Amino acid sequence: MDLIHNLKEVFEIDAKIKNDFQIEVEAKKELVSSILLYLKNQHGFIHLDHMSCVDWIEDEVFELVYIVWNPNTKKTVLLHTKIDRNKPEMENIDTIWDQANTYEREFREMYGIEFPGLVAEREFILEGWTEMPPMRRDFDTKKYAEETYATRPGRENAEDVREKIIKRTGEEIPDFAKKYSRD
Amino acid sequence: MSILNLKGILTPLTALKQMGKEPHTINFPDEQKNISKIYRGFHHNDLDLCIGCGNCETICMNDAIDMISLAEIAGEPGDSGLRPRIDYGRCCYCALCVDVCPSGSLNMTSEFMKVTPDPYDFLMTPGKDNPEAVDKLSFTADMDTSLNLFDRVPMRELDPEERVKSFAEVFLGYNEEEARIEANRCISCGLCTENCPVHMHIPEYINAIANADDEAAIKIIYDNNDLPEMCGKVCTRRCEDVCALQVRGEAVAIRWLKGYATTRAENAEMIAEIVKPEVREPNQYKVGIIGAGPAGLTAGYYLALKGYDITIYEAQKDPGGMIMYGIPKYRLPYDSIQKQVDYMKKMGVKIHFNTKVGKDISFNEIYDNSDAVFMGIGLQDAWSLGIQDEDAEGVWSAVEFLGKANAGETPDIGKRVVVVGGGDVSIDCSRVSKRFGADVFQSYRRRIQDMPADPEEIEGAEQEHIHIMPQTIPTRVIKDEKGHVKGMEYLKAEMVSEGGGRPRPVAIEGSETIIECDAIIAAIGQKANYELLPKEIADKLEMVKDKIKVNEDRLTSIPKLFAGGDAVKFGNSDAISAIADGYAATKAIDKMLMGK
Amino acid sequence: MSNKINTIGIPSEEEIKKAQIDFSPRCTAAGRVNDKETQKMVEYILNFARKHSLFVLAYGTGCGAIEIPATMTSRYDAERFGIRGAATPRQADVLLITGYLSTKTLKRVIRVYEQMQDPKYVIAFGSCTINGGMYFDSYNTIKALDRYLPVDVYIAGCMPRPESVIKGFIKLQELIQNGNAGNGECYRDNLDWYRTNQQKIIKNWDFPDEYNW
Amino acid sequence: MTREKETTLYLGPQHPGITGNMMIKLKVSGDTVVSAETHLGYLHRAFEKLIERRNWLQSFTILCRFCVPEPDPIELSYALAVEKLEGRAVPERADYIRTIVAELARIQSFLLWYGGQSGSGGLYTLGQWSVGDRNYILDLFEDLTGARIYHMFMWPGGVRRDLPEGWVDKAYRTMDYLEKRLDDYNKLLFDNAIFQKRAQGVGIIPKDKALEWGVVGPPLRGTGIKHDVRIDEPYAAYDKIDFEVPTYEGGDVWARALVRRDEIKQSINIIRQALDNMPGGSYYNRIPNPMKWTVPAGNAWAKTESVRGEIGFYLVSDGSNKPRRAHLRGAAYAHGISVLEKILPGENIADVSFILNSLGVCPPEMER
Amino acid sequence: MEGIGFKILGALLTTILAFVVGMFYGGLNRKITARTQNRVGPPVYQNFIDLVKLQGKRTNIAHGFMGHIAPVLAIIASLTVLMFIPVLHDGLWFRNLTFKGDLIFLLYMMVFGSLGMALGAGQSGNPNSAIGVSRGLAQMVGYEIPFVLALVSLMIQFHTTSIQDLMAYQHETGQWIIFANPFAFLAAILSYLGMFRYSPFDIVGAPAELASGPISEFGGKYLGTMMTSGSIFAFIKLVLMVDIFFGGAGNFGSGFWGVVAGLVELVVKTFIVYMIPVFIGLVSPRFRTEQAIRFFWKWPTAFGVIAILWSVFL
Repeated sequence: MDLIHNLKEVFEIDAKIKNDFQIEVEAKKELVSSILLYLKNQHGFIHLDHMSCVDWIEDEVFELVYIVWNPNTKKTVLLHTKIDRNKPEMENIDTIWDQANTYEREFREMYGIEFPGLVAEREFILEGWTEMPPMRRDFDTKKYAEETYATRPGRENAEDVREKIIKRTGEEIPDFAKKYSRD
Repeated sequence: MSILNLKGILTPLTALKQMGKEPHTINFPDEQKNISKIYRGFHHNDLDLCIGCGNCETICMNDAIDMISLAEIAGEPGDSGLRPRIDYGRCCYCALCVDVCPSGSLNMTSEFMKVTPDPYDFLMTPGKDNPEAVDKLSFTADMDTSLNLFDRVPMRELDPEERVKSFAEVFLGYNEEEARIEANRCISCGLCTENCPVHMHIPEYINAIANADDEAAIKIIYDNNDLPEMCGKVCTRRCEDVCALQVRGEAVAIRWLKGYATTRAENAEMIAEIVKPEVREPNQYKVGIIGAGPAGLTAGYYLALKGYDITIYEAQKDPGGMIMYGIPKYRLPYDSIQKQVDYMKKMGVKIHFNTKVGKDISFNEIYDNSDAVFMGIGLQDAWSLGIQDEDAEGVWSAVEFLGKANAGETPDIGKRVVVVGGGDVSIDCSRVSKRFGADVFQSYRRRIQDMPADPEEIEGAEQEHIHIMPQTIPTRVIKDEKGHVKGMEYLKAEMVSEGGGRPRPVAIEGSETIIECDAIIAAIGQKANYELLPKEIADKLEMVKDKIKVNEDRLTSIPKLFAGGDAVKFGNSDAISAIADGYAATKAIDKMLMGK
Repeated sequence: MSNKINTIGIPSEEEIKKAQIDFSPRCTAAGRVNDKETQKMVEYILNFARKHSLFVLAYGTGCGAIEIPATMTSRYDAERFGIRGAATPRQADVLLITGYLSTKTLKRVIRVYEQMQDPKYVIAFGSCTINGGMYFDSYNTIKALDRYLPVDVYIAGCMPRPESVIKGFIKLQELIQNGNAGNGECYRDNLDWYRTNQQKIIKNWDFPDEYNW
Repeated sequence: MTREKETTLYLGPQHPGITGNMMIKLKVSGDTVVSAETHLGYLHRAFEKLIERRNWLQSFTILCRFCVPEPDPIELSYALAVEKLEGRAVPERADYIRTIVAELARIQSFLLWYGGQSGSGGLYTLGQWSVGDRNYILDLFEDLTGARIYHMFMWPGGVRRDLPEGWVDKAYRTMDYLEKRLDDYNKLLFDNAIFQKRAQGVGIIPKDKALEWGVVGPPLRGTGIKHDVRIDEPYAAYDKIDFEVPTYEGGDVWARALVRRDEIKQSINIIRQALDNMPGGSYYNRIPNPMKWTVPAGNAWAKTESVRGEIGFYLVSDGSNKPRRAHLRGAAYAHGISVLEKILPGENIADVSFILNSLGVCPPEMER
Repeated sequence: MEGIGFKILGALLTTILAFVVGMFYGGLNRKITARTQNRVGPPVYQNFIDLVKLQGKRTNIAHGFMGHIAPVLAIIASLTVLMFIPVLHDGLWFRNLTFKGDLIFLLYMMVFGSLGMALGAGQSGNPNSAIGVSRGLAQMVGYEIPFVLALVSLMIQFHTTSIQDLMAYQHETGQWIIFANPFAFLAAILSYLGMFRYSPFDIVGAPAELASGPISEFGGKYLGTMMTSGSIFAFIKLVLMVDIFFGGAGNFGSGFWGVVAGLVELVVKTFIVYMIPVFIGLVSPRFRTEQAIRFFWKWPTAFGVIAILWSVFL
């Protein structure tokens, strides 16, 4: 409670209590590193639990989540921020926590988010990858897999239950109904 | 640490004592450990129990399951004829397919070993390729562990004491939450569509309801059923008989869900706005339709959408035919039909009420002025009981009785009523009689479980304290001196099963019993009345027994005369079949006239 | 519903068979059985030794590797069959592909396979090697192993139990005794075909040109 | 000291000393590591991408493949996260069964660790014993869940099947047997002068840096910091069970080994307590039809304690029937990369594999 | 009796004996290890099958000239040393060149084999091999010192460098040197642990660290040859130990039955000696290189020095 109050005084943020252990904070991209530093130095959130990235393709943003933990009060802060999906760039925080470096490398590779000042090999998990960053939502992994890798033949005589019954009954499913068909 | 850690050197040497012990090794393959009782190995499928719903295929996120046709299995309603084949090059042995199998036919066995140099050898049709594995079933899903939701959301209904007092609707219908939960139970296999005479898009509209998209559901429903609200209340719902969940549990309440969705559209304008059907440009063809029953209305509506000039001739003053006059209002309120007919009228269907063909207008006039004629005249005349003194006063036919009741009149039936019959109509008669304050006895020749009526209706009747007298055969009507019914004599019957067929009631000699009553309602079926047809046509018209013979297109033996509904011999005699007839005739007429 | 092609009808069995044969050259019977009568005895003895002395390369390529310790340790003790670990590919006879292969691993596996000395055997574990398994739609794992390496024995399971693994070895022993295992020569003969497939998915191809180096 | 010529040594991906399919690029000078660099990607299967294509229940079968040596905490984390999102209650019996499964998983993973730690030190006998005895735990799993490794047992709403008949007795017997065997193990490993020599003072994680570096689990407790998710943010039935969290000072391989030695005893203790106090009732709070199951929009962060440390699941739902994003924080995520790269320089190459094992580096959960 | 044919026959017999016993001991080791590890283990003849298999490999890759030479050097070294070891005291058939050999010569020759391997490994370009070789040489430096000290103490004590003479002394006095100079035995047996390269001194081919060390790049028949050489060396080391400290074997005359009895004695004695490194190897983790060297320079060296003092002052 105090923490939220305190944070709100110092920064321009949205914050709410998520549950007994967790506090959710929403902040602007520019504030993130200073909030993290503040949390780390002033409030004892010295443990970076996790960093995550969510692709909200409809809103054209990436949501970055920083999860920090305070070993004394056992509280967790989830810090959310949104960055532009078309020109994704985020401040590098591996000066605050070293292991952020790994996360950032991963996001750079998987989402194409640039972290200016990040010192690391560009290739991290993938090798020789030339497509768009694969964790982006518009990357169709199944399509890519089907095009790239051969699927073993032998199963082409499969039939669809619905179609089989339609063949027997002569039912005609209108187009507007098809989106509610199974798969 | 000390310079010489003697303990640290000597203690580990105690490990050497293991040398003298028996090895822990299981000498595989000579001996084998017992495999767990619920081990998840290869699958086994009980091919007879399996209904080919494909739910296993759907849940499998690995695309490991294909549904394939097997030579020895032909499909039938309630069985797609397909059986799962599993690609063990995909399977991850998660057994989700077992947990979602509605029939419980697909199980896993404790067989897990397959070693081969041939990578194409990992396709297996469980049950066909490993029939012996039936003895090794291990991971199975019973009713408790299955992921299927076998219990239907109960339908709220009026209290029996309360409902016999008026003609208020008995079933209150699902509310939104109940409908969502119930719709979520559906596994979208589509087996039901085969048993539906109209082949409605059941999985699609249920999915739409589950996704809280009621408008889409209404639109999908109206695609091939123009009287869905009626169906949502009183359909014989043969779809539910073949529901995949019905094998082990309760079928999805398809009827109630349809009812829920359609009642969301409160009036004809709303229906029109939501459905917004594709209406073709008007063309020059005229189609005459005799009878505004479900068959006639359906044909009229869909032909109107296709741009034909439609005229419906109806003898009564209200549309709907049997659904209007034959179904009690506590099941199907008047507004319900009226709303849908209003909507159809908006779509260009013209209905001439109080126009009896053969009297007010001749059949030939319609036939000659139209490019096609559809005849949905239904069955008007009741079968008589065929027993002594049945012409006595106070012996009713069901049609007559229900017609009066639905017209708002109060038939004079006295205090004790005997209803003869076991179909839906007879139950309707009983329950209507009850609502008129009578004490009702229902006589049926066979056992209760043999009754063709909807079990739900029978249950409702029992709740309303209608005395069902199974295994009774009426033999005589007893009338008093004024010629009014005083009672009925009947024989008790026993069920004799001959040659493995359906058990037949045989009267027990000397078991004559007399039941006193003020009225007898005979609800043992109806027959058609073809008086409207001119003689030359009636002669040419081919019949099967006493029904009109039609082909698949519902075309009779007379050119451009189509027929549907109860009066034709095609499918069952119920409203949804009539709609199916109307819909099929629509397509045939369209094909005939537009040449496509 | 990727594998349901109902628009063009259901293919017949022959069409499927043909597609399968086109799909992969099946190096299953490439063992070099010497025809000379005098050599037969020698070959028999060698095959006997080969089948009873299988050095397994310690390379856990995927999740199936978790059952390898169980197979090799006291409960199942694969050493009864002369199966033991080998630390480097040069010393190994058997390459276990324990499940899925990511493209990055595939590159290393190919190298490892080529470093092994003939006769060499490949055992493929689990669903993933057969038809992609649960990663059939993953962008980073291969789906059918025999497109890239010749495989001697497939073991069903996800992952295969130690019993299955041992059964796989027993099957391999059977094949070795009959001279039907060991596809190193077949691989070399069809190197172009394999290379084409491999290069299709390994983007930064930096292998030496010659086969055995 | 004059600088010797540096050699580059690739530890892995094909190497007997690596704990999974990964590679550590070591620059060595003589026998001393000058710098280390972790290379990943050999096990990348794009799980998180695949989960986005699968619905809430289908995803659950993928989860156990995240980390092979100990799949259950990941399942549990996911289940907890989904339950948090949905507000779904779990029956008490399910909580207890979950606790037992989680602890059994811990024990089997510890037994595997015994094998790894001693094997990387050249003591193969212990590995043969412990990995062999691990089968007894796997037998328990097999009877309970139907599979040895990939249990797919703890799904949202509870567990998949109830305890089978006779299982509880079998579990008690197994625990008794294991306790007896643990003495043998400890005599061979912890009393061993050579092991003591090898393990002490090797791979030190400084206490004041540990939390900041992202160290979790036994490695953290090996530095003397008492942090365990089971106590800090209790889940399943841990708040109803009495147990201790051992800590040792030193931060070296030896301290981590001691922590694990004591923890396996605590696990046995927890399982016994859970079996003793097993409540009756339902084991499963039914989920809706899996194909149409939607979860309210929102995000959830749920942690569990695995053998290697805390495993967190960050789960985002957009209200549809598929997760929007499921991001696993593997316990070894920091251990295997940033921590390893910090503590390896200066160590002997003989100890690299030793340290890897003691940190519990598990590549599949690092790259997913 | 002294014909050249007889000599060749004797040499052949010695080689076969060494090979068979060495390989069998390898198999026994695996079996005993397995039983201690609660499992069944391979058949005792497993090593022979392995060898046949390795020799039956159809392709064999060698890296450069030294790759070919190294196994040859190793086998030559082992056979040469074998020729100079008195297998049986009275066994004329196994006498070979023993009259010419002495301890100092043996010391040199035993290093020779390792050196060949080192050269071959160096050329393979595998860093694991290179590190393994450097470790091996370091370890050799470690264990050679106490071993040499032990042998030197014996030379001082008995004023001879000939093994034959040592055996004769034990035979005549009936007192085994293990009792005559126990500290020399301690120093020697501890350095033996290093020579056998079982745990805790298996740092050369430590799998978890260096794959398999120097032999990483050897496969097929090269590996098979290395294995053979290793087995013969193992036999040599055991026989040498038995000869020096346990009175040797074969004191039952030179008749057929005497030789058979001698061979039985040899097998029993070598087996007992062999069990020492095997048992210790079973229960010990591996030392780090510098720990191993420190160990050798601590206790065994101390024992060696004591042995020399013992021999000088007693």
